[in-house]
Amino acid sequence: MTMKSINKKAQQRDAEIISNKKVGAYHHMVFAVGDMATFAYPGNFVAISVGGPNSSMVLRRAFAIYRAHDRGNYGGTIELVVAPHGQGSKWLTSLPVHSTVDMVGPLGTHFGIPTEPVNALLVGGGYGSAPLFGLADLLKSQGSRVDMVIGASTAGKIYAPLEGKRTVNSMSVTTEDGSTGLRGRVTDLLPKIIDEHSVDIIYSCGPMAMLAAIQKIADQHHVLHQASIEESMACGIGVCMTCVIPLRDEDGILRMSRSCIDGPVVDGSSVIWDSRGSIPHGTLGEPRG
Amino acid sequence: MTMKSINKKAQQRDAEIISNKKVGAYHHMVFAVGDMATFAYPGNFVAISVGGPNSSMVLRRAFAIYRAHDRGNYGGTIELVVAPHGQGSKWLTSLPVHSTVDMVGPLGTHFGIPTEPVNALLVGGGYGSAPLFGLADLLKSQGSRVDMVIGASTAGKIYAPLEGKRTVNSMSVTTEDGSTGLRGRVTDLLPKIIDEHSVDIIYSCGPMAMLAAIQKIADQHHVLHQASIEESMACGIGVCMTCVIPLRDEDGILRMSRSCIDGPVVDGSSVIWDSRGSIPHGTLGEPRG
Amino acid sequence: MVDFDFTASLGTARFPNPVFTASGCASSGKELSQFFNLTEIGAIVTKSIMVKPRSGRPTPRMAETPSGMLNSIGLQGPGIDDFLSNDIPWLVERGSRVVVSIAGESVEEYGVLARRLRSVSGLSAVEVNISCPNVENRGAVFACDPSAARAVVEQVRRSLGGELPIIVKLSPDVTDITEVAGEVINAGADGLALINTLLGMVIDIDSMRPKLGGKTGGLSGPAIRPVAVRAIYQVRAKFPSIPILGMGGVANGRDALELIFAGASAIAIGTATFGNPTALIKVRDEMAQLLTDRGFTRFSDAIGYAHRV
Amino acid sequence: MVDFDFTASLGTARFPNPVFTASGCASSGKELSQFFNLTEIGAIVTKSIMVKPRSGRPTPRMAETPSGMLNSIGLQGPGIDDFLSNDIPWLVERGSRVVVSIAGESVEEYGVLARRLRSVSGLSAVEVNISCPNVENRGAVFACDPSAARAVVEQVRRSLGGELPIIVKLSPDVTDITEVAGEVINAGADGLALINTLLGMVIDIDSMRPKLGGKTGGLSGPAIRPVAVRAIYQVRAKFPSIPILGMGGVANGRDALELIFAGASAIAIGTATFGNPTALIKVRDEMAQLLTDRGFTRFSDAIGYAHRV
Ligand SMILES: Cc1cc2nc3c(=O)[nH]c(=O)nc-3n(C[C@H](O)[C@H](O)[C@H](O)COP(=O)(O)OP(=O)(O)OC[C@H]3O[C@@H](n4cnc5c(N)ncnc54)[C@H](O)[C@@H]3O)c2cc1C
Ligand SMILES: Cc1cc2nc3c(=O)[nH]c(=O)nc-3n(C[C@H](O)[C@H](O)[C@H](O)COP(=O)(O)OP(=O)(O)OC[C@H]3O[C@@H](n4cnc5c(N)ncnc54)[C@H](O)[C@@H]3O)c2cc1C
Ligand SMILES: Cc1cc2nc3c(=O)[nH]c(=O)nc-3n(C[C@H](O)[C@H](O)[C@H](O)COP(=O)(O)O)c2cc1C
Ligand SMILES: Cc1cc2nc3c(=O)[nH]c(=O)nc-3n(C[C@H](O)[C@H](O)[C@H](O)COP(=O)(O)O)c2cc1C
Ligand code: FES
Ligand code: FES
Repeated sequence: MTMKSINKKAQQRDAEIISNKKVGAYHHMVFAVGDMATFAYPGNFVAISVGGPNSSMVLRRAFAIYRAHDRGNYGGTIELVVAPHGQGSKWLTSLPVHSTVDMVGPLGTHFGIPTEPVNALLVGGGYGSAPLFGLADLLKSQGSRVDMVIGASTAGKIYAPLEGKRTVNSMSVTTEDGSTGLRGRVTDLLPKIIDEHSVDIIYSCGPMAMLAAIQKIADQHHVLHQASIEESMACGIGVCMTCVIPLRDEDGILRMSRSCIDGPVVDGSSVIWDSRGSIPHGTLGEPRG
Repeated sequence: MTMKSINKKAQQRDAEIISNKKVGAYHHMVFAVGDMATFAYPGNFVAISVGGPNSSMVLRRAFAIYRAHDRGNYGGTIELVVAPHGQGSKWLTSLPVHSTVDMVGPLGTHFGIPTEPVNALLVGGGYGSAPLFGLADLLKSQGSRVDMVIGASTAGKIYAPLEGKRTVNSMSVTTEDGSTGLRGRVTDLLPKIIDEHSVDIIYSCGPMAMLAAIQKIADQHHVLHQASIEESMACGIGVCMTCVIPLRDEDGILRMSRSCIDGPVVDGSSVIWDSRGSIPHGTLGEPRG
Repeated sequence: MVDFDFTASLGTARFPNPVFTASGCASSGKELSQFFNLTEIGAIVTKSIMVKPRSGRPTPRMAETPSGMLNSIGLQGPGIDDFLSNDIPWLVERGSRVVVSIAGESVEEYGVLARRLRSVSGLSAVEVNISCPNVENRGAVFACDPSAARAVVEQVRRSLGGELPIIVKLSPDVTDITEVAGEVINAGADGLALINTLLGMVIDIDSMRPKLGGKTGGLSGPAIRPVAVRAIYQVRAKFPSIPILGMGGVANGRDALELIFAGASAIAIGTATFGNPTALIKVRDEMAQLLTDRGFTRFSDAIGYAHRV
Repeated sequence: MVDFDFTASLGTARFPNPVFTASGCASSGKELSQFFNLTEIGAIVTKSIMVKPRSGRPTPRMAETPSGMLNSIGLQGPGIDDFLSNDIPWLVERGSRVVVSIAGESVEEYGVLARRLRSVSGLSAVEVNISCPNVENRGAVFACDPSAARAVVEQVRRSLGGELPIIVKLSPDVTDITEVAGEVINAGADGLALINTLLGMVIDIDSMRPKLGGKTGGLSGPAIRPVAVRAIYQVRAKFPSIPILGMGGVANGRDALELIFAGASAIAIGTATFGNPTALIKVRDEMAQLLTDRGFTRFSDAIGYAHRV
């Protein structure tokens, strides 16, 4: 299986907004990015400056790449699915078509694609489903079976475009309020699907708590798990050390690793999931006493 | 002669941009302001928040009211002439029509209108000519003679709309580079006009150095001088004490007075013009030692 | 929001709500009254008054900075006599709660001011601004010298008598603000006001000199809010029972909540009023809503909430 | 711009231009090299390195603030051995100028670090980050205690030998930064780095607790620029001949000019790199242009220009 690796092709450029459409609780946004699109793999993200020239916001915002197209009417494009959440994302989603933003990307690791066909289960929470559709296409094209489970708190927060649904072998939806699909959480469905389709690998993207719960299930069922995580990032390019998570590396050493460089896609079994907000015991250089 | 007095009718409201046109180096901007227009007199100013909701600029910007109309297609309107100078004014002038801004006004003192017809000379520097056109109309309507002199560094910075030129009895223009009108400064023309038309009062608005030079001429020729001054203002409403200038009040006491409340229009002879950047000797509470 | 108990207190003083003007950012109140009724807010804290009239510093007196501003007003004011005959009666007649801020150049001057306030009726509290240069000690700022700070507060306590609460306003420009806090609490402060401005400078890159007439100035506005929250949190952690009037960069209800949760018993609004004359009303209303949303029924329960274990 | 002499120096160290990375804001340099060639800038100042590997503080480690941010990284790093075998050779081979920043928890540790650097070739200078808690003195930060600061610098001077310039990085969180500056200059500092972050806190109004895992954090970015300019100006006024590496909120050429005119001999860029990976190049090019526009033909003539009479 190809290992995920850091994208070394990052560039910084102005990206023109080609389209900005509200879809449920999100905005589907398309940016003209030239050859930035050529080097983008499913799981990579971009980082965008927010607030315009007089902005009081000094940090970029990271967004997982939903789709990237090499060439089209506008040259290369990158598509994002953005939730208008706080100051920065509200500013971004409010921009009219033809505005330009300052974009850095593609950044981070991407999902590893097996060299042989496998049975893959893709699990997305909220806008976390976005990067999974491009991944599904890739997996299908090399002959894998792809089942998908998408969950959110409520119907408007399920991002599942029609063409995406068509590609996959099966698509299940859960909402916590039952407003669409099954009432409950994505993890409620996983054991059954894993068994039924002899799943080899889970690919996931969504809130940390969801990813942690998926890892438990992956462990129980002895399946691989590649998770795309989301920690607060100040720089997105590996220079600030704010975005760390406890990761056990190949030599078995536990380190606080940068999720923007060693992630966002990581091997789920290497993460110490329970220890957000603390330095796990045994971490290299942990505080004494 | 009616004394200028503080405008106590200030209100804070959203003002929609009805028109925003580039005129030479400036933008002529029209705002729908409801009954804020009703209480605006020539010399008053408004204060506008700049930079939008994520702005790093915490202070309003002050703009002299160019014209105010009680009622029209858009209800009351206020017009400004804005020079795209720094961050705030560039943001303002870049706004598309139908944007709204947060506006406080009308603020400050206004030009005093004589009860009897007089011979008035209006002198404007740069965008400082703007408030003089409304004043000219008022003076003409009560039977005064109005001569006007407008100066700037270069032609593009002369603000003199056609309809404005028509109202006045004479209009002279000076530029420092001679690109339009006479090469030189406004003050070069004043002595002659004062003599020729037996000027009773000068009304001026423009850079402080120009106002100071006018005061010298007014003193020499024993004419009254109402000057609209421009000091950096943090609040525009009299609460911060940043905008002070040394003014001698009616009792002869020299005080650091707020140009947003006791101005912007002041009796030119009451200002200690030479002392910008210092506290003049004799000021109430001047530093000891 | 009808059921929300918004009353606030600082020492023995009671206020209908915890939103005050910050000293020096509302002059003596009158100017704001065309935008809202002054009884709508918790209190007017007046501009620091000195014994004698004072011209303040030369202009320019301000410079905008990223999410903040510098000011170098230099305590311009009419002096205590003029202030007591003109400004105070106007406020008291209209039913405003009034906190008088005083500033001196010597321990003695603070005493003179406090004595003058003793007999003034209608005041809620006295704020002692000790961020002033002490002319008797090479211009060292009282607030930056724990023993000088202590001496001022002891003097004010003596001269004022026992009625009015004394709120001592501290500077963040010190190595350990809890040390200064401890000194002034021991000297008899009934409350602390945190924080005054940070010392800053802007250089005009065209004139290539300091932009302000007074060269340095005080930095205020949202830029300094994290410093204010930290100072309030530290002081609250060490002295949990001393009331704190919190300020520094508050422009909306969310900002105010940060200071309240850190430990402030009331909030003062300074720079935000310059950008928005009705900022105080905005902060008050948003705060009540946000606290209600979070299940608080009394403002006082929210004070210092971030310290719970 | 061809004729502009942009060379800069700090003590005996020479640099092709005065734009450096700020410690902790460029990791050990490698990560920035995909955006520009590291030889394009004056120097890489590496993230403060300690004797042993260090995990740093728990997450969340950052909070955005108005025109700034808080960080509480807690000096995460691989320890001096790993650093010297992996990071330094990579930089030196590529021809970068390198300033190594060191941090310790005791005077002794600073000595150990300095001794290790003694034999490393290719370094331009050592930056001594003294904004660290001194475990031997109840966690009091060295930079906030003039005598502890002095002891560190004396130790580094002794252990390092006489070759490499020592730049001591000071904290603005002190009552009088010129006092600390004086101590470390007497102890043998060849230059000063001004300023480190200001201590701040953000409270998450939803969890109603401090937002950072480490509760408090360091405030950086444009919000603190006026404090940086003031600190540099004050130190320059008192010690006109000590070279200053200026930093704090520089994001463009205009910002850099303020610090230069205040007295900085070189400029470090921290937070701005997070918002713009090519901020250093932008600052460098804009600075050269602005200085040329103002008639300067040599960068060095602009240093401290705001102090001229
Ligand atoms: C690798 C990665 C991929 C992401 N992909 C997407 C995506 O596809 N679509 C999308 O809508 N959002 C995505 N996010 C979240 C996005 O970066 C912003 O954090 C979010 O839009 C909130 O920013 P704001 O300015 O609106 O909120 P604010 O609350 O104003 O943000 C303040 C600060 O906190 C940080 N922050 C706030 N919430 C989060 C969060 N949930 N995770 C991390 N940092 C946070 C912000 O980045 C910012 O620095 C992703 C984040 C990461 C790290
Ligand atoms: C009473 C009054 C009337 C004014 N009328 C007009 C007008 O009709 N048209 C117009 O274009 N401008 C006018 N100005 C100037 C205007 O308020 C702004 O100062 C100017 O637009 C520059 O702001 P900025 O944000 O673009 O520049 P910046 O340089 O970003 O401004 C930074 C700060 O400095 C202050 N400042 C900068 N230049 C000046 C200046 N010349 N005078 C006072 N403060 C300054 C700004 O207000 C702001 O607080 C007036 C100012 C005052 C006080
Ligand atoms: C223009 C101005 C004048 C001020 N004058 C005083 C003063 O006279 N006395 C005082 O104690 N504080 C004074 N301050 C400090 C404020 O009261 C307040 O402590 C500080 O500005 C932080 O709050 P803010 O960020 O809300 O402005 C002044 C602040 C400003 C901006
Ligand atoms: C994320 C982060 C990490 C930092 N780490 C260090 C460090 O390891 N050593 C140090 O001396 N300063 C460190 N600093 C402080 C910076 O070097 C710099 O002094 C400060 O951030 C002000 O500059 P700025 O506003 O340009 O960021 C760090 C700052 C940030 C934001
Ligand atoms: S976000 Fe800066 S190192 Fe990851
Ligand atoms: S601008 Fe604030 S008092 Fe005049």
